[in-house]
Amino acid sequence: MTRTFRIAVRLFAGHRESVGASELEVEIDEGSTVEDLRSVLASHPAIGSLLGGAAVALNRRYAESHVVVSEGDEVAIIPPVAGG
Amino acid sequence: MTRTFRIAVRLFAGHRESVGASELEVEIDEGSTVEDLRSVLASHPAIGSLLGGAAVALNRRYAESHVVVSEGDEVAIIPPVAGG
Amino acid sequence: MFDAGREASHPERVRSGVIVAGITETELSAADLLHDIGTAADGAVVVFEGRVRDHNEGMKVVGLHYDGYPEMADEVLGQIAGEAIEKYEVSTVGVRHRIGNLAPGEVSLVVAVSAGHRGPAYEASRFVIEELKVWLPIWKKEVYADGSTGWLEGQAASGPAEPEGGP
Amino acid sequence: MFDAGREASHPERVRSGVIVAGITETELSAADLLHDIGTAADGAVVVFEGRVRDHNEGMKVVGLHYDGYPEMADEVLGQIAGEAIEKYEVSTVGVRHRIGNLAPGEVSLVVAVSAGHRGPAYEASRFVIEELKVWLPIWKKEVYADGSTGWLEGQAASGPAEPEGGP
Repeated sequence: MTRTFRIAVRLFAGHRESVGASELEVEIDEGSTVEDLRSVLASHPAIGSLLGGAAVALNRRYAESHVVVSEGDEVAIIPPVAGG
Repeated sequence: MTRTFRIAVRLFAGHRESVGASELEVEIDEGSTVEDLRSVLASHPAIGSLLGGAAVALNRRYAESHVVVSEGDEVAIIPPVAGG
Repeated sequence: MFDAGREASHPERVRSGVIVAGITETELSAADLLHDIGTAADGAVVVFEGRVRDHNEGMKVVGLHYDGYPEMADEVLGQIAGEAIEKYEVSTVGVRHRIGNLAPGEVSLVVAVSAGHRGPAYEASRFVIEELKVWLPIWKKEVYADGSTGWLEGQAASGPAEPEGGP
Repeated sequence: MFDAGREASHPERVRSGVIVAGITETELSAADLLHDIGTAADGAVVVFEGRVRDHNEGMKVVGLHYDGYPEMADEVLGQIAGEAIEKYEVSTVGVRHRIGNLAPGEVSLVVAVSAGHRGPAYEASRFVIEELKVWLPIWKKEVYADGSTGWLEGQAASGPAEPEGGP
């Protein structure tokens, strides 16, 4: 049986308001990639519909979909940015 | 006989140093144009060789060669500029 | 905590020439960076100030709330500033973005660049702003006169621009 | 006498949006213009500072002497500032050039532009500088470490650019 772990996903801006929390804890399989994490999040009632256009950051850097998420990583969902 | 008048010509930068004065008085015919004034200045020992590349200003504006110089005009020779 | 500048807690990230790069929650002004920007060899300094406008798309704006991911934003600003120095061969760059609640007229962003000559200074300044518009994890919500609010449409930072995952 | 700004002695020359345009013999800093530049509708301010470099073409420079034709320079700067506003539809412009003796690191030129958005602000700022490099009746002489001096090669302003004889 695949080992799983829980990981906190940081949320910002409209995502934080929709979910009503600044982070979300999800359980993923060991060896999961960023893409796998997105699939898990897609089924979440509050955040699922908001993932289009959002990026994923691992340890404060934008992460491509094939990158593996490790236990203890700092994970964040980055909505389309609007600084300046 | 054509009436003439004397007019002061302001000098700047290297021109002022070459001539050793901040203005030069020249006598020109009434009805003279900027081009005529340049011809008169061309025969001046100190400034004559420096006129290439220089512009003429009448009353604080760049003046084209066909413009007539009137008595009392503020006349200046503008060497190639180097501000900034 | 929010400053990746000279007194940064991660000095290994601070590239030569980046005088400051980070997020702040306190008041900003371009004047803050003018003193430190530039070297004796620099003839040109370009400073950009982004200010909160009192309207947007016909709506009167009474305030702006900037949300941010400060730890990542500090990293991203440091990377963009370093990249500007390498790409345009300018000598110093400083960039700060404010988060929190801002009133119209207040400064949200300051970018300062110095170089020997004006061409690279202008280009690098513009580069920093265009890059942070794409990569900086900051979001803004407008507050209107009637009390309603709205998050502004952002730009999708959909993946790393280069192999090392930078902005 | 040297300022064609708000308190100018020739108010007919001051176009709407030109906050200051003229020559000065006293110290300059971009910070001087930051307070007055911009309106509540402006989201972008670009400020350029020209500084005296400590070297030029391999020679160590210990000072710079700027000569000028102040009365005409005031007119030219006012015209360029007004033209920038019309051409780029920016809202405010300020420009000041210092003359006299300057030490390395001192500021010779400040240009400030504000606009609703950054694109026009950058373009108008660059326009002001490129125009004054061609039209402004100011000249500079470098003073070298050995006491020798040299006027810098200028750009020939060989005639009016447009019918009304403007810059």
